[in-house]
Order: sequence, then structure tokens, then C-alpha cells
Amino acid sequence: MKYGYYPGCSAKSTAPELDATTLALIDFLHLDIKELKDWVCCGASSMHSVDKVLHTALSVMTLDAANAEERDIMVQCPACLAHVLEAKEVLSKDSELKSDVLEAVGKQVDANMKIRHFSSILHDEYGLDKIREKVTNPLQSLSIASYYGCLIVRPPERMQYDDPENPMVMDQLMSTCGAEIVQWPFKTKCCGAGTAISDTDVSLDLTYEILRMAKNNGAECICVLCPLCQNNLDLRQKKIEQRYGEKLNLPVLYYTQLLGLAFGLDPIMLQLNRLFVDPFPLLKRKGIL
Amino acid sequence: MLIKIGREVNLLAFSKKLEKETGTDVRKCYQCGKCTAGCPMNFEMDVSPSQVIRFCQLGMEEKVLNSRTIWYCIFCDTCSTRCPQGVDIKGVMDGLRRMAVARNIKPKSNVRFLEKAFQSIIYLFGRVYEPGMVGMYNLRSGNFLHDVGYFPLMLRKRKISLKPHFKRTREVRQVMKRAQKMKLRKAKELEEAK
Amino acid sequence: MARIGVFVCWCGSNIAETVEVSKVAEVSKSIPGVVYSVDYKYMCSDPGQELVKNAIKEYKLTGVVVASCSPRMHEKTFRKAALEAGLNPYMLEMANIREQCSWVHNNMDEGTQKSIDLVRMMVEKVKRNKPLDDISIPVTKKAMVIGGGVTGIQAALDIASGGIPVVLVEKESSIGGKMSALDETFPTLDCSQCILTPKMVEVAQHPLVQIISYAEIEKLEGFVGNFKATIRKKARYVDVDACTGCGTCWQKCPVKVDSEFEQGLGKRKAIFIPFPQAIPSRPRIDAENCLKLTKDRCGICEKVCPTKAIHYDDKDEFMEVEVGAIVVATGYKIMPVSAFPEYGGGQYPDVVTSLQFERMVCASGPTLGDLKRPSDGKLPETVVFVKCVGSRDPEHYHSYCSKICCMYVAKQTMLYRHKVHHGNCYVFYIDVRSNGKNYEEFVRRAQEQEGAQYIRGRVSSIYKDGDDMVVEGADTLTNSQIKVKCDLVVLATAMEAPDGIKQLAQKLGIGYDQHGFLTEAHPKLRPVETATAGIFLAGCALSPRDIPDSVSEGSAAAAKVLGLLSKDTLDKEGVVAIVNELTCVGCQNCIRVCPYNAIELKDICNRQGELQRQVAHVNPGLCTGCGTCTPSCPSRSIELQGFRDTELYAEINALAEL
Amino acid sequence: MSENWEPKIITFVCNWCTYAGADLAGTSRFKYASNIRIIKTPCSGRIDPMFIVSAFEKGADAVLISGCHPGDCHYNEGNYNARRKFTMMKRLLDTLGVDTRRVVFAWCSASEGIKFSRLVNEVTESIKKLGPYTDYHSLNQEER
Ligand SMILES: Cc1cc2nc3c(=O)[nH]c(=O)nc-3n(C[C@H](O)[C@H](O)[C@H](O)COP(=O)(O)OP(=O)(O)OC[C@H]3O[C@@H](n4cnc5c(N)ncnc54)[C@H](O)[C@@H]3O)c2cc1C
Ligand SMILES: Cc1cc2nc3c(=O)[nH]c(=O)nc-3n(C[C@H](O)[C@H](O)[C@H](O)COP(=O)(O)OP(=O)(O)OC[C@H]3O[C@@H](n4cnc5c(N)ncnc54)[C@H](O)[C@@H]3O)c2cc1C
Ligand code: SF4
Ligand code: SF4
Ligand code: SF4
Ligand code: SF4
Ligand code: SF4
Ligand code: SF4
Ligand code: SF4
Ligand code: SF4
Repeated sequence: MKYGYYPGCSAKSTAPELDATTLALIDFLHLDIKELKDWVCCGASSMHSVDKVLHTALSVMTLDAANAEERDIMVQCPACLAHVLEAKEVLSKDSELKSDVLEAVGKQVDANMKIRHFSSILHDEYGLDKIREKVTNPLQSLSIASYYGCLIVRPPERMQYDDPENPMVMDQLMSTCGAEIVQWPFKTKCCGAGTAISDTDVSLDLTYEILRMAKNNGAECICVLCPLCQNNLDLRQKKIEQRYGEKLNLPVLYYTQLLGLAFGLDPIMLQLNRLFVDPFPLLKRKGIL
Repeated sequence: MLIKIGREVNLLAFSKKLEKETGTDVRKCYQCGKCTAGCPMNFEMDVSPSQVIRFCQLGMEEKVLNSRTIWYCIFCDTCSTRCPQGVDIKGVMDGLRRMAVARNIKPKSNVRFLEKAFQSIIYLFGRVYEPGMVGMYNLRSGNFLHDVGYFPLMLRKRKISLKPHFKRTREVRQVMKRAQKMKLRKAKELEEAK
Repeated sequence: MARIGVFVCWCGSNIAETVEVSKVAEVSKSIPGVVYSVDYKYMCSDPGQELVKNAIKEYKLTGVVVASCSPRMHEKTFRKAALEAGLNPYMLEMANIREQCSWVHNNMDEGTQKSIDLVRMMVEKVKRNKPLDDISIPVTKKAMVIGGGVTGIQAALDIASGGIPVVLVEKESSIGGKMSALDETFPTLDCSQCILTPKMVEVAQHPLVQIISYAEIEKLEGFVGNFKATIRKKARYVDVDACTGCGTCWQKCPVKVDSEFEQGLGKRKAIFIPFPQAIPSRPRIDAENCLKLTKDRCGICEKVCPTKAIHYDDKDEFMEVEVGAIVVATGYKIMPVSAFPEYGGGQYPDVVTSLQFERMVCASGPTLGDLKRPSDGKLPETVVFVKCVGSRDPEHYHSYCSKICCMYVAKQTMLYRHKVHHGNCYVFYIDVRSNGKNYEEFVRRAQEQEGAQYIRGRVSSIYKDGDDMVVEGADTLTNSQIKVKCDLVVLATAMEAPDGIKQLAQKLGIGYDQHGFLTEAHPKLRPVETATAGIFLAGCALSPRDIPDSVSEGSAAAAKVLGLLSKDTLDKEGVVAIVNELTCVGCQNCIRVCPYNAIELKDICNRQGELQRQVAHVNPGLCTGCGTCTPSCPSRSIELQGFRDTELYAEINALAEL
Repeated sequence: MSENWEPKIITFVCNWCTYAGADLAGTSRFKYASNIRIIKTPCSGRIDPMFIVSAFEKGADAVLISGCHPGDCHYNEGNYNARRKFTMMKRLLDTLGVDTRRVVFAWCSASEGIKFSRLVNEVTESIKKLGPYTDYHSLNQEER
């Protein structure tokens, strides 16, 4: 296991707590994972409708960065993951697009590295058994709904993450940490984060449905892995509560934060204070903090 | 609506063009409607996803390129994952949007401005810089106060840094320039071929 | 020395107009070996045939060429005449100078020259022909039917009423198949049990039918007319002959498990009969759940059984039967809800399969016909039916249409509305396929009179919201999304080939398609035959079918069996392959190419009985005379009689003289 | 090449499809060139590649082989074998120096009488253009 960490732009801006907790876990579990020095933005979802060549070329630059450090790639942001995987696909078959992309990048780039999401690495490379051993502060009786969003599971052939309709990776990580997991139908339903800036109202409707469904199925908090989802469910929750006249009060934590809690890491280090929906009362009530 | 099909119209031509652009063959669609049934954005769309595919089958290029739908698809891929016939609907939406951009068709949603803002930011900094992006987006879309309400909040939580982070910017700019040149060259070649 | 006679026909003016027939006859005389030739106006007429017969006798002919019409027309006629005159019929060949010559050419010279060539080719061939005998194979006048669903029952009954004994092998402990679990059946809405049970009783009581239940085919040897099957009778732990079916054991047994027959909606005991009308009405012990067999506790059934029929030390037994023909009627299974993650993947009790729904409304079902939804027993006031689940979805499941779900969904909406008059029912569909007698009328009735609301669109997902099930679908006719809140969802899941069918097909040496359904010899002309002579197919074993089709096919297969077994021996043409055992090197090339598995290796031993080498051996019972083996043999050791190399090369060589 | 030279074309057909197709051409009186001589085999699977070589040796100018359409074979898969074999055969003939334009492999069913007559005419025409085939013939005679 030798990975280069590709945090993506979100982790460095809107999701600093994801970045911080990722680094904390790497450190705590003694994983051989280091941030890639020369990663660049993946172009996210906006770029590909503009220019397929450019958008692929940006991801290829990151692949190149990993090659330079002779590391496989670990990604946290599902959007980035999708794009580097797509770039890898483009490089693996001869096509017009491939030659255009390489022309734009200006050099030959190989794509033989493994590319995986951090949660997959923890789940099946590090292993649930070893995680269980590290749990010192079980998340007992905390009911968690895992929300994966649409990016991490689709298209399934490319992402190779888990069942696109009912993924279990985060659920199993959380139950290993002693939490109660909530089986609910909207694990991979789209929250509309992609339109959050351009068409806010649309995404509010979608986000409300997701929060309501989690709550109705008995969730006390939501566990996420995607910075876009986190922002959408957390930052806009207050507005949703006002708009629909319903108190939701569902903290939205990154799975890395919840893992950190279970491992007994310092709450300051886990940056729980950055969340908009305050998780402290809940965590205190459950005796986790 | 009247759809006229005469000897001079080649229904297949557009399907073939789309297949070349997106790698998916819309003729496989048998109009079951599963894509429409699961699309989270359908209620914002003027033409539902299965209908977009149908119009493509009928070669109605103008109809689809001028639809709201292609701008409201958020590429969640719910449709393609569940399509029984293996039609990559998302890929078609993406391809149609690229075609529309290439033809300078006026976008039916603000998302295009966001894309432009995004592109400029990456050009400037190599990585995303949210305040700049949202600012630029607001300037372009003319929606000055949009999302600004969240700024103080995000700043307080230190979720946005006011300092942009620069990375490999020179290189990124070069790549962008080369890609742009390539695009112009290809367009010219296409012109000449005609 | 060959003594060949050539008979040239005018066919009135049909041939004579474009072919100078007298010249053909004249020139033929100069072909080496020809001792007699003649032309005549109608060779196939009685005087014409007499001419041939007399010439054979008079000139002691060893071979005959009739130059006339296509052999497809009159080869049989002339060969019969030859036989009557004492000549082996395979020593007669025809030169086709009508269809291949006079009718397709205009010019007398061309026609005449070509006719002479054709005659010359056939003379050269017939000179090298060898007399062949028709092959006669003895047959065992007994049949086996595999699978005791309605199809197998029908086949067994029809064969038995034709006077041929039948062994009916069923893998479950009772015959009846899926039909025994259905409620009322389309298109007439008669009760399934009411029409099936009498048939089950009839087959059980028929003196010529032997039912072997809870058994499977272990091995099959032999060929058409002469099969030998080994049947594994699985350990039942109940002596079927001693048991009287009194039922004391299953009333007292303390173990309750989900009943397969009730589709998991009801319970059965560890010693059980699957349903009350089971035939044979003898229980079996489910070894995986019986306390005695798993933990050596309990033993109650043995104690209470009045006839001492329980034997905990029962073992699988094997029996051999010899049969002349086999009908495979192994039916289907349907996909479970758990196969569909977007429809809840089996986590919601209120999403059921269509077969579960049949049990839910059936008067003999677990709720005795009171419609209750599985989760909380509530009466479902809104029900959604979803069609084409797992069918017509090549990307994730099956590409084929399951053919009958359109019909039974219409039926189920009616059954539902008959029980819940105020209830709402919605059907999500892509197409309605109702092409059978009175089927379209039946579906219209469901929509027009019985209140089923049809919505055209496939369902994207199903989930639970509070107490309600939510179905997210579309209506492509208005291009809208439709969300229906309901109490119960019924999925018309695809029909699939049953478990173990590929293994069975391999044992029997018959083909199956990529979906696991068994393949017929020809979809239109031989729909109930397999490529293997003597093995027939019927019912859902071939692909999804409804009861009318299944039963028709059961009867059709029975007719084929009766036709085959009506004689004491099977006659077939002598055109089969033969191996020259002296030159065969045992390379097995021929074995690999033979489409009928007609060739096997045979041991050649010396006088001491020690194995010397192995050679190919053709089973004439299985060989169809296709000749594929011949060109594959590197040592030219396998020859198709009637089309041997020397015979065909003679035809080619005749060209050199042309 | 003599003035009124006519090509000799040996034709191998299967009993169930093409032979019946040729019969149908006859009963429908579809006229075609008289250059072909038909040899009947039970199935195109029976046709041996050596038949072709032998036909050329004996003076054929072309060989036409026709059987049931793939999938229609009376014997299930016999003609699939033939197809495989003849693709290989064409390559073999090519290396032997045989002019492979003179070996035509076609599918023709029992109902395609018109197709059969057209096929014969087309092959005859194309062979007429190619002229007589003496290479193989003479080679063989030298050997003899
Ligand atoms: C929900 C539902 C509703 C339906 N409603 C109707 C209706 O209203 N009207 C209608 O016409 N049709 C209806 N059908 C269709 C009907 O069930 C079938 O057409 C019919 O049951 C087919 O009979 P079969 O004998 O071919 O197959 P089956 O009934 O499946 O019987 C096959 C038998 O073979 C046995 N078997 C399998 N493998 C082996 C083996 N290896 N060795 C020995 N035995 C084996 C099985 O145990 C079984 O007993 C319905 C089907 C479904 C799913
Ligand atoms: C346009 C079309 C295309 C088709 N294509 C296909 C296809 O691709 N594949 C397929 O499987 N099926 C196809 N079919 C269906 C197919 O034609 C029938 O299934 C089949 O021909 C039925 O055969 P039959 O013997 O039952 O009836 P028919 O072919 O109708 O034969 C009945 C015979 O009975 C005779 N007869 C009628 N009344 C009397 C009487 N009173 N006394 C004596 N004789 C009588 C008639 O003269 C006739 O010869 C097609 C049908 C149509 C219309
Ligand atoms: S899901 Fe696929 S087949 Fe169905 S309508 Fe959409 S594109 Fe067509
Ligand atoms: S990818 Fe686009 S069209 Fe498809 S479901 Fe998502 S939003 Fe709808
Ligand atoms: S108690 Fe004995 S006789 Fe009665 S059904 Fe059971 S096994 Fe048969
Ligand atoms: S021994 Fe087994 S089958 Fe018999 S009563 Fe006990 S548990 Fe039931
Ligand atoms: S019979 Fe009807 S419901 Fe069943 S698969 Fe075919 S079209 Fe779908
Ligand atoms: S009538 Fe013929 S064309 Fe119309 S639905 Fe029925 S089978 Fe199809
Ligand atoms: S002639 Fe055909 S069926 Fe007979 S042995 Fe040869 S290949 Fe098999
Ligand atoms: S191909 Fe010829 S040599 Fe080989 S096993 Fe068959 S008969 Fe014998």
C-alpha cells in the first residue's frame, strides 16, 4: 500500500475538515500515503461539457504527478476520482481523444497505477478487523445514515466502488465503529449539488427529500464522503428548515471525522466546529464526547 | 407538433453523428421511460430524458440543442446506470451540451456562466478558488447577491480561504492554450472538409 | 464387371423440347460399363417402370441411371421399382435433366450436351456404388418423462393412453409444478387447483404410469429406442410404501420453517408434504432442518408414526430404467425480488413477486385467501404492478420477453379487484403483449371493466416512506414522472430456466441456449424435438409459456413418442458413416465434428483381451448421414455410405471426359 | 482461347437447401447459363477441400459451393463447419497458387430459386472474364 493523496480543490477550500481528518487518520493508522506534490484541479463536472480534451488533459496531469512519485493514487473527492479514472480509461485505449489529450499535455503519460477512494482502501485493504482493534471510543447507539451521493457509485463499471443501488462500504465502516446503521433508500439519490450555485431552489427540494428520508428512518446524523454533498446537506440545512417549516437538526459528518471519533482522536483535530449543524449536543448526549 | 419526414431527411444521420461524439447509439433505446422515471432534474426540464433520446432518434437536432434539458442535467448518471438497453443518456446530454456550446447556442440555465467562471479561475490559479469563482459567476450571471449570504458564514467556519492557492499555473495555462489551439485547428479542418 | 442401364425420359415435351433425348440415349451407350440404354415418353408411368424392371432382369443390370426429373420427385419411385426387380435400391441414381437442364436452358445443343454430361457423371458414380441395407434398430416400448408439472403430466397421460408405459421423474416430493400454486388462471379464470388436481389424480392412478418423485436423473446412456437411464431417488426418510399419508407426523413435528410452496409467505414442518393435494401424498423429511438429523434430538415423528414408516438412516438410492424415448418438461423458475436492488433488493416485505401474489389471493394460500400485506397484515387498498422486471433488460438481466406476465398481471388486477372492490390498482408497463385466443379481450376487460389503471413507463425505483411504499415511475405518454404511494407492490419478475438444467442437458446430450432454456431441433418444423433422436421437449423448459401452450406441447411431444414407439423396430436409410478400423488412428477428429455425438471411441483388444488401441465407432442409430465426419479424417478412414469418396470423385473425374 | 470457349463450373451443393433451390429455379423456369454441373452431397459439411483441387485438376474453370444459410442447416451445425473449413481452404488454395477468385462460396436456400439462377449467371460471367484456367490443370498433367 503506497499511495499518493489527491485531495482535490474542495478539500483545500470548502472541505478543510475532510483534508485535515484524512491526514490525521493516515498518521494515526501509519499508512504509507502522502499528498501528491503536483496535483492539479480535475476540472470537476463543469469542464467536460466545455471541452473534453482539456478536461481529460487536466486529470492526466495529475496521473503524471503520481507517476513522478511512483505512487498509486488515493482520492477523497468522488468527482476527482471519477475524472482521474476516466482519464485512465482514455489512456488505456488508443483513440483520437487519447492522442489529442497527450498533445495538449505535451508529453507521453502512462496510466498503470491503481486509483482508489480512501474509504475503499480502509474498508478492504486496511481491513475492518484491524479497524475494529483500533476503536477505543465506540460510537454506541448513534444511529447513522450513510449517504454516498451519486458520484461515487456511478457509472459502476468505471467506479468499481460498490453496488450502485445499495452500497455498504461506509455502513460497514460505521458499524465496525460500533454505530447503529440505518438502512434507508436514498443512499445514492442525487442531492443536486451540481446545481447548488446556479439553481439553488432545485437543489433545496432534492436535499430536503434526502434529509427527511434519513430522519424518518431514524437517523440521528448523516455520514458522507463527498465534499459537495456535505456542503449541500449541511450548509443549506437551515434554509431548508425555514423553507419547509420542519426541524431537521441532522449533523452531517464526514466518515473520516466519525472514524476519528471512534479512534479517540482529539475533537479539535477533527474540526467538528466547522460544521454548520452543530454536532456537539448529539455527541455529548450519546456519551461519545 | 408536426414532424415532417421526407426523402431528403436522413433520420439516421444525427444518430450516427451523436454516436461518434458520445460513443452511444441512441437507436438502442426502446422508449421504456426508466431514465425519465428516475431523473432528479426532470421537473426542471422541458423535454424529459427519454424524450430527448426519442428526438435524437428522429434526427431533431435543433429541438434538443435548444432544450432546457441539456442545461439542467446534472450528470448524476442515475439514468445510464439503470437503462435496460445500455444507452448512456448522461453521455448524450453531455455531448449535446458540447454541441450547443460549439454552436454558441444560448444556454437555458445559469450553469454555463458557472462553467465559464470555473474555466477562468483554473486558468488564473491552476486550482479552484471559490470566492473568486462565485464572484465571477455573480458578475457574469448578473445575480450579484447570489450566495453572498453564505460568505460570512463560510468565512467564519474558515471554509473559504481568501488567499488563492497557486499551483503549476504556468503548465496548466500552457495545456489550456494548446487545447484551445487544437480546437480551433479542428474546427478549421472541418470547415475546409466541407 | 458393371452392367449399367440408362433410361432417358422425355417427360412429355418437358424434357424433349430442349433435349434431344434419343441422342442422349444413343451417346450413353458409348460410356464404359453401359450395356443398355433407352428413351421413353413417361418413365415414371407404370409402363415406364416396367421398362426399367424388365431391363434389370433381362440385361442382368448391376446399376441403373434414370435421366429424368429431380430425385426429390421420383427417386423413391424408381428405387422401389429396382427393388421389385431384385436390384439393391441404392444401385439406382438419377440424373436430373429436367429441373437442372431442360427447364433452365433454351438451346437444344446446350441441353443435349449437358444431359449427356449429367448422365455420364451418374454412370461413373453408380458404377462405384455399393449395395446398402436399411438399418433396423430394436426399440424399448417404454418412455420417460422428466418433470411433473402440468406439461409433464399431460405428456405422461397421452403416452400412457396410447398404450406405452411411462416413468415420470419429478425432482420435488410432489408432482404439480408451478400450476399447483396458482390461483385462478387466464384467460378463462378457472381455478388452477380445480383443473389440475383431477389430472394429477388421473396420472397417479393410471396403470401404465409410474411416478418417481423426489428423484433426479443421474446418468443417461444409449440412443434412440434404446436409452438406459439411472435415476437417483433422493433420501426421503419416509418409506413411501409403508406410509399411509395419515399426517400424524407433520402435525406433531415441532420444527417450523418457511414453505417453498407458499413462496416463503407460510410455514411448513420439517417433515411435510408441500401442499394438501400433493401426489404422492407421502411426506419427506427436510434433512437440513430436522432436529433428529441435524442434532440427534426429537425423533417424535418416528414415535408417532403408526406404520413405522420413518427411517432416519435412509440413503439415496439408484434405479435403472430402459426406455425408448424421453420427454423433458422441467419447466421454469421466477426471479426473486432480491435480484433487483433498485426495487429494494428484497428488504421490503411489501414488495412481492407475482407468484407470491398468487399465494396471497389463493383460497388455499397461507391467509386462506384473505388479502393481507406481508409486513403488517393490512388490507392493501392501493396496489402497483410492475411489468418486465428482469425481462427485456439485456444490460442487467435477460434480453427476452417472459411472454406471459402481461397476461397474468391483467389477471391479477382482476383477482385483486374481485377481492377489494374499492381498491386502486396501477400497472406500469412498456407494452402489452396479449396475442393469444381471447387474450386481448381479456386485457381490455381488465382495463375497461375491472378498473386497472395502466401507466406506460418503466419503474426506476421503489422505496418505503413511512408506512407507504413509493413507486417512482414515468408516464411516457405525457412525459411526466409519476410517483405512486401504495400499500403493496407486485413485481412481474422474469421466468428463468430452473436450477440444474444445464447439468441435466449435459447428461442427456441435448442443447441449451445462453439463457439456459433447452433448444429445439427447429423452431418451426421440429418444435418439440431435440437434435438428439428420441429426446423431446415440452413446456417452459423451452422458454416461457402459458398453460395452454405448455399443455399443447406436452401432447405434441407425446404424439412424437407414440409415433416413434409404435413399431417394434426403427428403420432408417443405410446412408450412415462407417469406420475402417484397420486404418483409423483414433485421432478423434471425427468425434469432435459430428453434430450428433454419433461417434465414440471403441477399444480394440487382442485375443488375450489386452487393449491394443482405440478406434472410432459410429452408432448407426444416432448417425444422420450428414457426412461432416468424412472430410475431417486425416487417414480417410470414416466414410459416409452412399456418398463415399470414390463415388464423389468419380463424378468429378467424369468431368475430364466432358 | 478459342472463339466459343465456355467455362466449366463444378458446383457442390447440399441436398436440403441449395439442391432444392436449384430445383425451384427449374420449376419456375428461371433460365441460367448452362455451364454448371451439379454434384449433390447430403450437407455442405460433407464437402472435402480436396474435391476442389481435384475439380481444377480435371479441367474445371471454377468451383461453386453452396449450402444452407448459417443457422438453417438441416444438420444443425454442419454448415458452420463448412464455413470455417472453407475460409481456411481459401487461404490454403491461395498458398498453393490457385486463383481464389475461381472458388465461390455462397448460401442459397430452398426458396431462393431466383437467387440460384442469378448466382450461376454472375459466376459464369465473372469466370468468362477471367478466361480458361489452365495453370493448375497443366501442372497436374505434367506431374502425371
Ligand atoms: C405468477 C404466475 C402466474 C401464472 N398464471 C398463469 C395463468 O393464469 N394462466 C396460464 O396459462 N399460465 C399461467 N402461468 C404460467 C404457468 O405457470 C406455466 O405455463 C406452467 O406452469 C408451465 O408448466 P411446466 O410443466 O412447463 O413447468 P413447471 O410448472 O415449472 O413444472 C416443471 C416441473 O419439473 C420439475 N423439475 C425441474 N427440474 C427437474 C429435474 N432436473 N428433474 C426432475 N424434475 C424437474 C419441477 O420440480 C416441476 O415440478 C403463470 C405463471 C406465473 C409465474
Ligand atoms: C403476412 C404473414 C406473414 C407470416 N410470417 C410468418 C413467419 O415469418 N413465421 C411464422 O412462424 N409464421 C408466419 N405467418 C403465420 C403462418 O402463415 C401460419 O402460422 C401458418 O401458415 C398456419 O398454417 P395452417 O396449416 O394452420 O394454416 P393454412 O396455411 O391457412 O392452411 C390451411 C389449409 O386448409 C385448407 N382449407 C381451408 N378450409 C378448408 C376446407 N373447408 N376443406 C379443406 N381444406 C380447407 C386451406 O386451403 C389451406 O391449404 C405469417 C402470416 C402472415 C399472414
Ligand atoms: S431508460 Fe434507456 S431504453 Fe429506457 S427510455 Fe431511457 S434511454 Fe430509452
Ligand atoms: S444524468 Fe442527467 S438526465 Fe440522467 S438522471 Fe441525472 S440529471 Fe437526469
Ligand atoms: S405418520 Fe407415518 S404413516 Fe402417517 S404420514 Fe407420517 S410417515 Fe406416513
Ligand atoms: S425428528 Fe425431525 S422431522 Fe421428525 S418430528 Fe422431529 S424434527 Fe420433525
Ligand atoms: S410478457 Fe409483458 S410483462 Fe412480461 S416481459 Fe413480456 S412485455 Fe414484459
Ligand atoms: S394484432 Fe398483430 S400487430 Fe397488432 S399487436 Fe397483435 S400481433 Fe402485434
Ligand atoms: S455422418 Fe454425420 S452424424 Fe453420421 S457420424 Fe458422420 S458426422 Fe456424425
Ligand atoms: S478422424 Fe479418422 S482416424 Fe481419426 S478417429 Fe475418426 S475415423 Fe479414426
